Amino acid sequence: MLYREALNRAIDECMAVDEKVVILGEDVGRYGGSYRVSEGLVAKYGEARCIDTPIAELSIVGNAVGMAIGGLRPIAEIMTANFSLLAFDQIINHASKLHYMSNGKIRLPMVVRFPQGVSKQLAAQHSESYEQMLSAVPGLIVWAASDVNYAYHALKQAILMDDPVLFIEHELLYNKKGEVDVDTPLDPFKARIVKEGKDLTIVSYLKMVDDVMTAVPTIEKELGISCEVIDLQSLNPIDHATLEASIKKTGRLVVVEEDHYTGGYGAQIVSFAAEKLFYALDAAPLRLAGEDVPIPYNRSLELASIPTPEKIAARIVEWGKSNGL
Amino acid sequence: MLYREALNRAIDECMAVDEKVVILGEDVGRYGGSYRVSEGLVAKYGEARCIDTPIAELSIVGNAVGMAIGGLRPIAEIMTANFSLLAFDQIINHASKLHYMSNGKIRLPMVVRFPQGVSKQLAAQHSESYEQMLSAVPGLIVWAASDVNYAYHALKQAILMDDPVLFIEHELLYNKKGEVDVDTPLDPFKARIVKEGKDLTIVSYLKMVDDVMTAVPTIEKELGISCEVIDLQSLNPIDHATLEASIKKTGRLVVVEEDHYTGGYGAQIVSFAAEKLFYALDAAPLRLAGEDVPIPYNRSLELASIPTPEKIAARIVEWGKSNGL
Amino acid sequence: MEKRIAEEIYYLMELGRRFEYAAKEHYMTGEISGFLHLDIGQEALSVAAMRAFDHGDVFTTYREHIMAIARGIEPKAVMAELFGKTTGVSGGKGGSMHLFDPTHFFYGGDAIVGGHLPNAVGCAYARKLEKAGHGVMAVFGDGATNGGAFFESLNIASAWKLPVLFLCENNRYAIGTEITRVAPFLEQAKKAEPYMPTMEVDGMDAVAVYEAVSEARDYIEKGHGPIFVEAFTCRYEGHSMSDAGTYRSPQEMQICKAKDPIERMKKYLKEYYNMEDAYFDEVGKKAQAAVDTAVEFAAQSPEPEAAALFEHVFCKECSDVVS
Amino acid sequence: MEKRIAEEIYYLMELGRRFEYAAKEHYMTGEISGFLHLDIGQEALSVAAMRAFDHGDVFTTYREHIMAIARGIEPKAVMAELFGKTTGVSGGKGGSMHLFDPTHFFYGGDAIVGGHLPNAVGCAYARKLEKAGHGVMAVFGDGATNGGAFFESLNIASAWKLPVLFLCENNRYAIGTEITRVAPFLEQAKKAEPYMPTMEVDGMDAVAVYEAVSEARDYIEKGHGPIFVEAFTCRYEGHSMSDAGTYRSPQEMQICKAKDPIERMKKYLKEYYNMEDAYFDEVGKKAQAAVDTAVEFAAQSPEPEAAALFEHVFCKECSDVVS
Ligand SMILES: Cc1ncc(C[n+]2csc(CCOP(=O)(O)OP(=O)(O)O)c2C)c(N)n1
Ligand SMILES: Cc1ncc(C[n+]2csc(CCOP(=O)(O)OP(=O)(O)O)c2C)c(N)n1
Ligand SMILES: [Mg+2]
Ligand SMILES: [Mg+2]
Repeated sequence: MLYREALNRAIDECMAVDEKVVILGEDVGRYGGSYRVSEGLVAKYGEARCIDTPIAELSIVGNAVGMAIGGLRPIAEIMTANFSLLAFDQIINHASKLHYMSNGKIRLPMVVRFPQGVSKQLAAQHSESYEQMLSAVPGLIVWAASDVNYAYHALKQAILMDDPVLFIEHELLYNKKGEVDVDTPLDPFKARIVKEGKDLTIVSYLKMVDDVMTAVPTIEKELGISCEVIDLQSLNPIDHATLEASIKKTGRLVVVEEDHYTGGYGAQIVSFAAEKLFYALDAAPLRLAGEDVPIPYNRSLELASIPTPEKIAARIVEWGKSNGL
Repeated sequence: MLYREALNRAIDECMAVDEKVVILGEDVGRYGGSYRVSEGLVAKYGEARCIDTPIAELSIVGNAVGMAIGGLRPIAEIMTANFSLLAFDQIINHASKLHYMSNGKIRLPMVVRFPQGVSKQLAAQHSESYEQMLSAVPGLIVWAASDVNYAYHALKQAILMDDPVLFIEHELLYNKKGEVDVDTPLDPFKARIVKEGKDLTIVSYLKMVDDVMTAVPTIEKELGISCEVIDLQSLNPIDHATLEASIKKTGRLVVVEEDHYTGGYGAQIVSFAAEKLFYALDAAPLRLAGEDVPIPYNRSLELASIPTPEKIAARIVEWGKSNGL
Repeated sequence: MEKRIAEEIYYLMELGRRFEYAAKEHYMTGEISGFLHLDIGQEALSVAAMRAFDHGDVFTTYREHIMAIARGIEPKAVMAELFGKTTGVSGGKGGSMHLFDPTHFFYGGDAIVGGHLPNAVGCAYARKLEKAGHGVMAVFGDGATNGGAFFESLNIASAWKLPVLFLCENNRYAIGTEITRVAPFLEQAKKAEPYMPTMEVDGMDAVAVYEAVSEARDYIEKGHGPIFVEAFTCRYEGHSMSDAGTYRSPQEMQICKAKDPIERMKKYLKEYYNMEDAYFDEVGKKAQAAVDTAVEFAAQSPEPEAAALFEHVFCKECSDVVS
Repeated sequence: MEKRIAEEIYYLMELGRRFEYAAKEHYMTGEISGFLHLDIGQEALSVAAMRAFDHGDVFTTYREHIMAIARGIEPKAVMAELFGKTTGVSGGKGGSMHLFDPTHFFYGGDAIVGGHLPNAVGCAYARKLEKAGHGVMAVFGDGATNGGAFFESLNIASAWKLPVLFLCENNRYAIGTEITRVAPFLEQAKKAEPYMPTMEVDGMDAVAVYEAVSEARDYIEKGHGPIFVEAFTCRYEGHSMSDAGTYRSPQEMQICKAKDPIERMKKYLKEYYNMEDAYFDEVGKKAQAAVDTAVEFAAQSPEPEAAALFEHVFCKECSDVVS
């Protein structure tokens, strides 16, 4: 199944059993979604539940909040992360706070989904990643799907939950193939150990997980070590237990992320390790992230602005050599 | 001089010498600004340069971008950080990127100012801090004024510069007293060593600097040590040199911030230290930050949600004792 | 207007004003803090609109104490919220600006100007989808009518014919800024004209407000789509307790207070129902007693426990669903 | 219309269309990438509006290649930008959606729908303040007319009587969504009626567009405040190269192509100025040659150096000012 099909199936199954579930967003209905995630749903569930909205992101999320208050379970799609900035007021001032401010009286069973990240030459207003911002918001659950199985299960759980969930996808993952084990639900709050290893913990999420996995054979060969690769999946709350066990085992930590280095999400992970697992660390941790520049259009510059498998391998090997590996 | 008077003076001096400088925002003109920062300016410079805007934060910043393109040097005021979320598209997709996307052809000499943080029982939609989000934006300079002298000099430089500057103030600092040394310009990109010391580096910024300074005598007494207190001032770019020198000297790092712990700004500082100064650290660093909850209205809960001088002292003393101090 | 309703409205206006004065008093003593936005002068609007819109959902701003009470939320639960107590309608976590009570379909108290309008529209979508037969009233100030959220809401409600009653409380000021300085005209209903029918009403006249809102409510309930009601009114106090309000001249305040909504309602009751002074005294006393009880209740109520800080960040059941 | 101008417009339309087809071709070969939004079918509008608005500032969307060229930016600098080369008008960093050239007062290429409108309004504020005598044209699609930024801009421009010419290119679709499904009516000018005068024009007719925009430009230059021009048009291609455009029926496309703006302009030149086929052949060749030159230039131009990645994040002079 493709990643986008897994997402589609999760939504479809929820819509089939609960008529309170609706989707809304630009072109999610008749068009089937820009990345075809909602393909076919309008035919099954009608336009009243597959809502094509105007280009008004503030309202897309703001309406979803109101729908949730009114008893629906909306799934709002924002076409690209950059446009979600227009909805930050509704995501942060409203969705993340109403449950708390009302002392639990208001519940917001809603999901906001968007793809993010560098695709191919979409330039600065269409290529960014905002998990670093939105994972800093108490009251908002943030999940990032790197994996087809997780995409299916986590999105389904997100729809079933009574809290607002920000569900992050990546533009380059929609056509990724993978198996979905429909019968084995997973806990979306848990990180996934993509590969076990004993000498180095590499923490990543979203599309970078694949790039890390591409880089790992080189790293293992060149350094003569074995890497443990962790896909965080739940960016907020963080599955500290899984991180802790791995770091304690390997004593070494690298975090790989696509967002910009300064203030990037990985800082929280490294800071957690430094604060809580300092004495378990045998070497300085390393962060690999995007450069601190808006994403340029030109392809070589664009690729130079983010981690790639080659750069990941090279940087980790270099670091490993000067850090006792 | 009061903090707000220092800001006022900085703006006033720039408006006096350059008619391109304008201020805009809600109630900045006739009313003089909610925190009286622009008091008296409309009488001097007229309503065309002291522009009372409608309640439309997206336009306040978006208009400022356009004014800067059109040759003015706008200073946009957002009444409170939370409302800036409505302007995130203009701050991030526009102000921070146009210079880069145009390959330097467009320049945006503009300042966006806002106060943030917990004041007194203003509740979740009026008490937040967004430096963690906005310091993660390449192309945007972020300065935070904890100090009256810095407030004056840095705001003035921000107005003179050709890049967009986000200038963060704190609701509880406006009536803070301090000396302004008008004749000695400072470099706003540099951190300030508020107090020298040799055993522990405490990094902070904005209002927390004062709270740290209140806590320091207790900490020093109880642990029998001397603390070096650094006020970051420039949150992006970060003055790594000053941090490095201090951490190398003391071997110990505590970061104190008011924003929420998870994804908070301090993670970047701790992560920098862990990555780049690991071998200089004699103990695990410590982060003190706000709790991961929306800010509650009730006063005791509100105070429980953020660091206070008492908590700072107690937590650092406790940490110091179990970390060899 | 029916006598029963007129009496109810009069009582609630008396109650509301006294409530606000009590809130002001206890702000001075420090028992209430934060931003406190008093609704004094606007009671006709707040009360009559809520009574007319007696079913359906309501979304309001931060200037909502009287609306909450007129909606049926107990004054003591509102006052306790202002005091930040556990017994407050939002458990002391929301405060004056954030009064919520889904049992009364009151999702009031949004403190982002215009921020609740998309929420109201979304809720109306839910009501239409479930064929609820009733709709949503969204109350907002003239200050909200220049922001993107307002316009997006007009457009969407109109495009999709959603049952939304947009009620604009035009008191001509957004803090210190007069609406005509930041919009091309005084009447904000003009902005809604391309999208829906509009009505204008004297917001100082409870009877007129009641009738207009009732009519508008009928309209949206019939499924015709949204409607816009603009009520001109006047706040007597500063924007919040931290505003001295010097931007309005004494003459302006005098003219506005001459239209006092409570006096006007009194006159109506006298003229139409021959109510006598004794009646008004009685009501005043009853209202004051209710306020006093509310204050006492608030003062006596317990502070939240420390653990409350971490409660309701997420809802408990969520974790159950997942694991 | 003056002959000189008619000829110029015709040439630019021919150039524009051929430019777009060339871009399409080189997208297929992979030399151009990203989102490529072609303006084919809309040339009358893009060209004539730019020629009519021959002084003042212009802010546009991502569908702006032809507008940039009509504004005076060299086709080769535009094509090189699409190729991501250093010689591109934005140094290869912006790409198709982000063409900027302040020397031509062209701050085009915003890819946030409606995001450039507040910028245009702010620029108009600057022009009014400096008594420049000219104003700003903001070009946007029908898709932008439902977003908050659009409305805030109408309101502010109107409240402050700013010299803004709002030019709506109504091609009826925002990607796959027809405007009437997400707005209460087809004519978006209705939304501007409370704020400013509005004009409607056939966007497939270059002469009509030229006249309407000229008149509107005069209006804003006289200091009357903003004005709104709505031009109905039709894009022949999908929204971008990744859109097959199946939501429009063949009939619909046929009707729309029957109004082809280039054919129409040809007809005009024939009828009013007796131009002959040879002339049109000539112009076609000249236009094609210009496009070929542009493509060749783009293909030959160097890629940016690696160091360019870090250039212009901040402007160099800034650090000088400070230290
Ligand atoms: C988005 C946003 N911007 C600014 C503010 C600050 N603020 C609070 S109330 C207010 C004025 C609102 O005026 P109006 O809507 O007319 O309501 P009124 O206070 O007159 O009842 C402002 C500017 C806010 N709360 N939210
Ligand atoms: C704020 C925002 N939301 C969504 C998008 C994605 N998007 C790009 S173009 C477009 C359609 C715009 O339609 P219209 O304004 O009519 O212009 P046209 O493409 O027809 O020229 C959409 C939805 C975007 N770029 N910006
Ligand atoms: Mg008002
Ligand atoms: Mg369109």
